[in-house]
Amino acid sequence: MKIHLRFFATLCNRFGTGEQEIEIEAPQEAREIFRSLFEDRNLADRMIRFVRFAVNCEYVSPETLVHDGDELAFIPPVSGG
Amino acid sequence: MKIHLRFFATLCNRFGTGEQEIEIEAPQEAREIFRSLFEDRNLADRMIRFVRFAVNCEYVSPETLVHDGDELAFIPPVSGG
Amino acid sequence: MIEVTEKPIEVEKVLQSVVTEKSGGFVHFIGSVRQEKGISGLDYECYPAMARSILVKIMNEAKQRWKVERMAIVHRYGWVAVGESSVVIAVAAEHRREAFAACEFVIEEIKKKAPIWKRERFSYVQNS
Amino acid sequence: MIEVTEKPIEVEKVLQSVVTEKSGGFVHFIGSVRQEKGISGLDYECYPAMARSILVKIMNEAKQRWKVERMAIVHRYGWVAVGESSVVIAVAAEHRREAFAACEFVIEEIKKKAPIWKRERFSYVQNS
Repeated sequence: MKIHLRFFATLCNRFGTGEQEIEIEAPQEAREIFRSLFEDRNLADRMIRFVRFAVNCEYVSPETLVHDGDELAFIPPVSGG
Repeated sequence: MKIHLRFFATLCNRFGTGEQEIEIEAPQEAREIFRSLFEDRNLADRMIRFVRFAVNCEYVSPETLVHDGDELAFIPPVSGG
Repeated sequence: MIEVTEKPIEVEKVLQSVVTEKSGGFVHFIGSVRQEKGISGLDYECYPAMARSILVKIMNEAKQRWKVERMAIVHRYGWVAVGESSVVIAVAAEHRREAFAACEFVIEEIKKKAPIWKRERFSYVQNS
Repeated sequence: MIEVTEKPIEVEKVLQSVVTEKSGGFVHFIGSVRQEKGISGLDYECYPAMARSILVKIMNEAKQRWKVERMAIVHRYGWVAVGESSVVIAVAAEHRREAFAACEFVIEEIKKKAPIWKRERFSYVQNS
């Protein structure tokens, strides 16, 4: 199953990319996918507190299952307007 | 002593004019000048409840003394904007 | 910019008059004569000298209450056709909440205090 | 009218887009990049597809809460020079209080939810 990841702002800097494709075996929670990107799980847990999740352009809860073909975006605190 | 009176909206209709000069002997309260324009004092008292007074383009209390050369305006409920 | 005028309001000019590069937030209120019951416009009676002085007072009070950088208030009187603006308020501020509060305050105060009257339509019926 | 665009916002066109003769009250909010500390502009990062969908949601919620006749929201991204507008909101309503409430709600919601980021200036320092 292919998931398309999107990184913005500080997360884009952190991961050195704005987009990434990953493969997962089965639908997985958004927050688990986020955690799996970090080697340091403590850092992941700290960052998860201020990151919101969006699947296919809609905000979702961190526990939402992400499915094949979904676009999963990690949204750090916004500052538009 | 000359006082210049200004009437607007319903009061302009009521008195059939927008402006009028009157002569008074001594400085007089704005509300007394207003009352003196009516033969029917009950009507005057009823109208006074919804009329505001302005002397030289500033709102004043009904008891304000009006002096020689002043412009006294009677301001019925406004509806600008 | 404060104006009480019989001429059509040049809306764009009023809005532009508060623009500077130092302000980040702009709030405008525009009141227009709207189409209803087949009227073609409204006639505003006005006591211009006092209206002007009241608008200045309202502006000064708004500037005292909120941190506002620039403000413009223009009110029209006389005949205002449907679709034309009767009042235009523009506020420039560093912070949007102050701009909103000041702009809303100004229109509320105008409605309460400016010596301006929409002429009642029945007065025309009486005259006909 | 909802737009998320890299091009300069045609402010006058956005404001005009909500004008009809049926509305008596118009409230606008314009957010601009303001001059500070010698910057020449700000770079807005954006997730355009999602930003658009969030703006639509915000507009629909505002229309559910207040009696609003027309509304336009345009947000710019990419490089926005000092003095240029980053966001323009226009609301047309029968009653001014609803127009003010809806317009302020929209900008507050945008600030909370739209996936748009002013790029931190230190990122340029790092790159230099």
